[in-house]
Amino acid sequence: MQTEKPNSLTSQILQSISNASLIPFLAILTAVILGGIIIKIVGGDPFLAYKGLIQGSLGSAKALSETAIWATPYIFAGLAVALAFKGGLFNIGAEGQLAVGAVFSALIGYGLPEWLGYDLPAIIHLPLAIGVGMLMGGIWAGIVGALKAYTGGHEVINTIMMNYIALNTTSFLLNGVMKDPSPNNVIARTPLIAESARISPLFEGLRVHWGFVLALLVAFLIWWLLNKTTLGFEIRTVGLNPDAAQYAGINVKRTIIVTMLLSGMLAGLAGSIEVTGLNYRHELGFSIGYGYDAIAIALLGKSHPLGIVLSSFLFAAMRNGATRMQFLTQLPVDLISMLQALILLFVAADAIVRYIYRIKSKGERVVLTRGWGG
Amino acid sequence: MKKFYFVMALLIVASMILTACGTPAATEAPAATDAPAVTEAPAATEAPAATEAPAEVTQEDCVTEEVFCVGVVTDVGKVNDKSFNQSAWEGALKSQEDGVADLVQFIETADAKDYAKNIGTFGDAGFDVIVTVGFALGEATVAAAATYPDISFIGVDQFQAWEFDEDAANDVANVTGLGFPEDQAGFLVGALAAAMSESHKIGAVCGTDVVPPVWRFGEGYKAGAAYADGLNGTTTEVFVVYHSDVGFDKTFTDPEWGAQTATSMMDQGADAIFGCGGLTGNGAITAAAQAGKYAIGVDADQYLTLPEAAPRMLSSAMKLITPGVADLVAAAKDGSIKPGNFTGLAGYAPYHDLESEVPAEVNAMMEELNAALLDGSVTTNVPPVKP
Amino acid sequence: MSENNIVLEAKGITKQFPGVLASDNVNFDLRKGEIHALLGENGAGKSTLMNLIYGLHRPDKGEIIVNGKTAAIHSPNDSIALGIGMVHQHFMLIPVFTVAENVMLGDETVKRGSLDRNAVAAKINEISKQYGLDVDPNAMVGPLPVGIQQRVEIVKTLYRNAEIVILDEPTAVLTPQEAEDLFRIMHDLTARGVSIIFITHKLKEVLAVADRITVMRAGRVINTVLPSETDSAQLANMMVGRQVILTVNKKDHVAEGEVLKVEGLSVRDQRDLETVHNVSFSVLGGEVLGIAGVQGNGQTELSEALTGLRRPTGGKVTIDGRDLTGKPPRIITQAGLAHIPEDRQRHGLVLSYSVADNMALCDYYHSPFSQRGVIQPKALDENSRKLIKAFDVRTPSPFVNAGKLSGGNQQKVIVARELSRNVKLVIANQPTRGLDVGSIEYIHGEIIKMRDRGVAVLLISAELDEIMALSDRIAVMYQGQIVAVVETKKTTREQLGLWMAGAHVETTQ
Amino acid sequence: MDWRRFGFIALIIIVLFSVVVFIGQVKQPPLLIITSMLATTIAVATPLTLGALSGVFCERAGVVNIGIEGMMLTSAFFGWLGAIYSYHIFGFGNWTSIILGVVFAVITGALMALLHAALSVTFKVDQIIGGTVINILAVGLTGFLNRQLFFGQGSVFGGNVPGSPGVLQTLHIIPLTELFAPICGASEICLRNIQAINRVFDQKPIALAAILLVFISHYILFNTRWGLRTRAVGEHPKAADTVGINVTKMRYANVIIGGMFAGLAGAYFTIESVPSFEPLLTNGRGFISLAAMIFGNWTPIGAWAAALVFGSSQAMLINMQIFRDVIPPQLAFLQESYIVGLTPYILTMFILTGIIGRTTPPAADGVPYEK
Repeated sequence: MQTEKPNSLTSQILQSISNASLIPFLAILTAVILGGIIIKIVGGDPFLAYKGLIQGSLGSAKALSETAIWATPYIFAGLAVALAFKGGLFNIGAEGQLAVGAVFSALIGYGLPEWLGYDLPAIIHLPLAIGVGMLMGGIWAGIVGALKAYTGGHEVINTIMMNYIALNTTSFLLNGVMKDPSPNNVIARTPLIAESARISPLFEGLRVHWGFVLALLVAFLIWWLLNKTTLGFEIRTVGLNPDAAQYAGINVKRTIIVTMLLSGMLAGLAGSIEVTGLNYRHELGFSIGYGYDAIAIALLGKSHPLGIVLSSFLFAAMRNGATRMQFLTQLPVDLISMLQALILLFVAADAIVRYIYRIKSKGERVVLTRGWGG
Repeated sequence: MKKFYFVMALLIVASMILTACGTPAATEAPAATDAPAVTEAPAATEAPAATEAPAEVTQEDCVTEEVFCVGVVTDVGKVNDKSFNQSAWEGALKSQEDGVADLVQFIETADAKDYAKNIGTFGDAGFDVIVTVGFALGEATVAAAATYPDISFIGVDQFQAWEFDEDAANDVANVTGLGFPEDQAGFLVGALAAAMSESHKIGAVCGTDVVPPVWRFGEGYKAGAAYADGLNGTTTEVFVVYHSDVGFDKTFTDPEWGAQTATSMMDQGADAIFGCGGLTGNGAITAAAQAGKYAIGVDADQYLTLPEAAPRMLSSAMKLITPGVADLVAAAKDGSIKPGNFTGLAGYAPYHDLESEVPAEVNAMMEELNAALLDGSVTTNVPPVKP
Repeated sequence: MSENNIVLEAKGITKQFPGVLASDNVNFDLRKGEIHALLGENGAGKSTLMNLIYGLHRPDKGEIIVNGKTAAIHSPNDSIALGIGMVHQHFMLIPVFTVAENVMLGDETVKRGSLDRNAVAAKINEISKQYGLDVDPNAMVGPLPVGIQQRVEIVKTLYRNAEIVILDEPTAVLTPQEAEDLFRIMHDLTARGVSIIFITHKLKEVLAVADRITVMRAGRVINTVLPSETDSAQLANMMVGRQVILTVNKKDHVAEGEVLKVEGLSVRDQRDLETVHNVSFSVLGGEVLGIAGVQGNGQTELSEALTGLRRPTGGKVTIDGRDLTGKPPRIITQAGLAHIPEDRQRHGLVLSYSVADNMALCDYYHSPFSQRGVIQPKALDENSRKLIKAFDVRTPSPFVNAGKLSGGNQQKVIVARELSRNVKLVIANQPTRGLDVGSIEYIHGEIIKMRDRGVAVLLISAELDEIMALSDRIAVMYQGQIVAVVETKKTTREQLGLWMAGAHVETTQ
Repeated sequence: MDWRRFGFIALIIIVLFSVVVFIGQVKQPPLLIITSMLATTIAVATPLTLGALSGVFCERAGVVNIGIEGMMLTSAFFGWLGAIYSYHIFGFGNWTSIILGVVFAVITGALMALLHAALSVTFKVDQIIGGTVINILAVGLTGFLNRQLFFGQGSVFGGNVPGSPGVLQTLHIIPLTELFAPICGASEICLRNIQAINRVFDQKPIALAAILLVFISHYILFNTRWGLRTRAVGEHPKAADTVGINVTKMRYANVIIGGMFAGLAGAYFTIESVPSFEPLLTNGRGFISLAAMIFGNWTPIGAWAAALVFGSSQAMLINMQIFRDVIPPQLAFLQESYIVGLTPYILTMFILTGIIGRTTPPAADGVPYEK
């Protein structure tokens, strides 16, 4: 690397603030400014809107608690996508894996005591509910991994197809055998899970629960796994150069499957924790697109677990603060989706951001996906 | 920076185009588009409502006694979903127009986990009435009712399992569920379609049958056709298709599928199509109207909301959420609201342009049936929930 | 020939690439009807200069004069219009197109909106006849032998009425006989007034065919000489900038014990074509067996099959008597194989990993680099520092990304990693391709060291000189078969060239 | 032509049709079922065909396009918006407005494609990420604008969604009925059969255009200068560059052409099929298009054939529902619409395994060109 003479002290400082966080930060800034302009154009008050966003997400203990609740599945799902990215795979199907995880956690949560005929202790029941959900999410993605490894079927299309299959199948189950049989229930949802399968809240009176702490722990665990273990080394090697990985004696096919399996397990965990920690049941709803949000989070966090925790918070704050924003301004919540899309656009096309803010590129391009050839 | 300016310039130009188009439209457009809606449908909203309010009323004023505020919390979905969320919101708007409410506001739910938070946002701000839309909010509504005992809650499509009696322990004194006999509306248009069909084949294209109101519409339609057959001595073949082959998030929002399904039915001889199920149904209605067959709408009088299908709109199976919500809000204000279940109006819409095509005896039959359903002498025999 | 006959002149050409001054005030001229050789090592700036002339890149400074006029060459379109044609080292042919389609691409003949393939075919046939370049216009290019593909490239330039033809390393992929044929074609062309720039790093060829020779080194022109006034040693000296030992120092050595034994091996490539048929040979401990052959005769698939990267479809591979047919790379590596892969950036390295990580690429999973599934950074670090020193890898630190090193040092990282292990067999596939002379000498020395230690070495190379310099025995591969195995001392270049070209021989081992 | 692939496609279609005919024959004559299904198949396949053509042009030029879904959605919105504005605000007539709507949709598709081209060709963003960005942006943009322009106080139409000027009408271009009517004479059945058969060809303009475009695209790609250069750029951009073809320009142009196809597909939803826009109305059809493109081995005719497979599976689903009450008990699983609804997705995954013959993408597909 040739060193270029920095032209001023400011640019020197800018350079020293690690490039890793600079671009995402500027991307967010640009998107927020653009978003403000858009709000103004449509006749809203951007300052009031952003005030609402901040109040609603950070303004009180309750607001913070709700933000953490939103952040929890985002962290898991973001890690899922990021882990796949590290392994050179694009898991666009976190949505479906999440649904599968949620369905199976709910099934264990309400169904197992019923089937056994007696209550289980929480120490067995809760880990079992979470574990099964996680595993099923993993298997759901693992199928795609296996198809990729053995037939070359591209994971992007296959995870999307598996999304549809997951959503159709959960609809089928939740309208059929798993439907809450309580009188007068008309919607597709499972019965409430047993007390023993529920994660307890962190604080009295707030909804934030231990699942959030688990999310932070898992983020650390994934960082450790990727950077400190032989499995992580294998995943990264396959991701960066599958030919070299094969040459180095790594079982590339197995690593692809393991990567998808782990990725799906993380996404499944997102669903499991929503069921066991927050909703205590799984309910069919209109999807808000966790899968796509997770991609944005992974990209924004540069696939680094710490980055993902931070960007999950950002997205969670936006989603959570949207209620207050809407309450104050009556602006549509779609605005949040658009802000997120803009952030993603600027993060993905960092060249635009570099151009606007005159930042030199480091010149190294990270290959995330490899066309259809794989 | 050049590119940045370019982007800015583009945005400014875009904004100018949008506002330029917007300004005249606000004054001119209603004449062209809303004319029928404004005169005939009280449901249609009018822009100036907010400005007519005496003084600037803001959310902060809701805590005071004299300002009457109504908040609407939607189910996962948007207030412009052209379906029950929108109808409920329009009911709130109507109450504002009628001078009942001083301020109406909505919060759209992005995810089921936000139900409680969203209701609480209105509750903490001291709103007087909170309308929650959809069965899924039922439990959150009842829970919030306990937290905010001074606020009246109206739950649209929320059947209250308890019967209100003064001393029962599980009474929730400030929740009223608003429900509708959709099967009766379906029954009426089913009978009408069967009586009007020349090919003796009629169709219905619906959203998913796991949503009970949709199922009741569809089954009511079948029952009505059979009833009319019995009266007229005909045999009518009824195709009822529910869009249950996709995930829940698409079943009501797939107009293309609705249109294709209706077309397929018409290819097989159907000459009257009932579209029941949000936008999916709208697709079917439009396709039927385009093909010159009889189109039958749902929920509101869709002659007014689907102008492109209006010329062939025979009738609509109506479930009047908007007036129902407005009436309950008014009742809440004057204190006459009763906890428990409130049954809103269902019926069939006028024939409008096709009035001349409906024979007198068919019209007579319809009026008779409507009366009979109301007084209970005819029943649809459709259970409230799919068995 | 007089000065007036100059058809092309480059004056003061300078081109800076990030980190490299690829062309430094270069002057060069080409006369009508001559073959002007441009000689230099890999990375000397020959190809850059030609790409500048051809318009693929723009020079930072300097001008190009064609037929006496300053030419503004912004793109290949401009150079084509000026009558310049170029045959690239890596062919610019589209495998799924026919010869005619490839030839007409960019200069299509169109009749009523539709491609006029017949007219193009007719013109190709005409050119073929005129210059003795036999090609079938309707053949798909992909399956054609490289020699023919090269002809297609030449036809492509002639189709565009090129007066100046640039040939970039044209003989690298040819057998000596095919090269002879190419030289004949080149003379035919010059006889018809075409001028040729002939880029190469092979001294013998230059002396044989060039009218003038310009030597480049590190982006600069060193000198322009006539073949009659120079010799190999002088040219090599100019190329490298110091005295070059042109032969490898190799003591006689007794080879014993069969290490690698290959019996009846057959392999299919990714297109499912059998590119290695029924190959049998063996390599003894302490000998270098060279596999000679023109590129694309199955060497790649052979080495992939031997190293576990590809499953053979038939036959048997044993190392030290242990059957390793179709086993995965790790098992074979553990059995004592060191593999220097053909494409170092694709197979040998993870470019965005540090040198330290790359040096443990094949051993990361066991002690001391890993303990119970956890990587031990300290062990990686120590290992890399030791190897960097032992193998003279020029890197600022073990933590620098391998991608930042020069080609020679990248190859040294691989060699260090592979040869530092306790191995019985080395398979080196094109170990010196694209390297500077210093690195080549170093790697040759390391290979011989292994041999002298009693390790079996299988050397696969397209460079016949390299094969002859290093090998004790030579096997010649042609169309997926070993057509001859001989002792190096008992054969000649010419004989090997004949075998490489497919001349039938009775082989006795 | 890849006969094995086409044979397989024909087999699937025949199987799907046979199932429905077998079940439905108690209610309807087989001919009517077949023609009705064919008509539905062609209509349903229209956006898939156009989407797949969009992919073919992009990817033949070496740019992976998984943003078809987003392009379709945006075009559907702006096409519809254009038609409404033309009609209500600029005061054009019904037909002019409808045509303008199609034009708007196509332009929108082109603009979205321009963004994709800028991302992937100029900024060299990972192309699959770029496409994902387009998809996410499309959802946010259309959802927001649909809401902001048509809802609430102060919006353009005062809170009501105005009626659109209508949809494109069915064209009766092959007059089988008229031709055969004299031959049939008084035979009622003959006439009815002819009418049923004629129904297959009575399609709306975009559906007919799509079929025409398939063959035009095929001709362009494989027989013209443009096609040769496009394919060259997608196979080996450097080779194209060395013969003076501007790789950047070719890629931009083809991605934009692809965007226009996606735009036309968008117009199908809101201007040909139904005259209204709904958030997310494309419902993943862009991804199915992508699968059709791959199954069709990146050729227009192949992609069309694959789109017909998906179309016929949709037609089967609709008819299965119509005949739900006469499904024989041994085929009871066909009553579970969720399960039958999985057909296209499972089919897609099956196709991608390559069991039905391998597909080869253009060699440089997805690889940014660096000189």
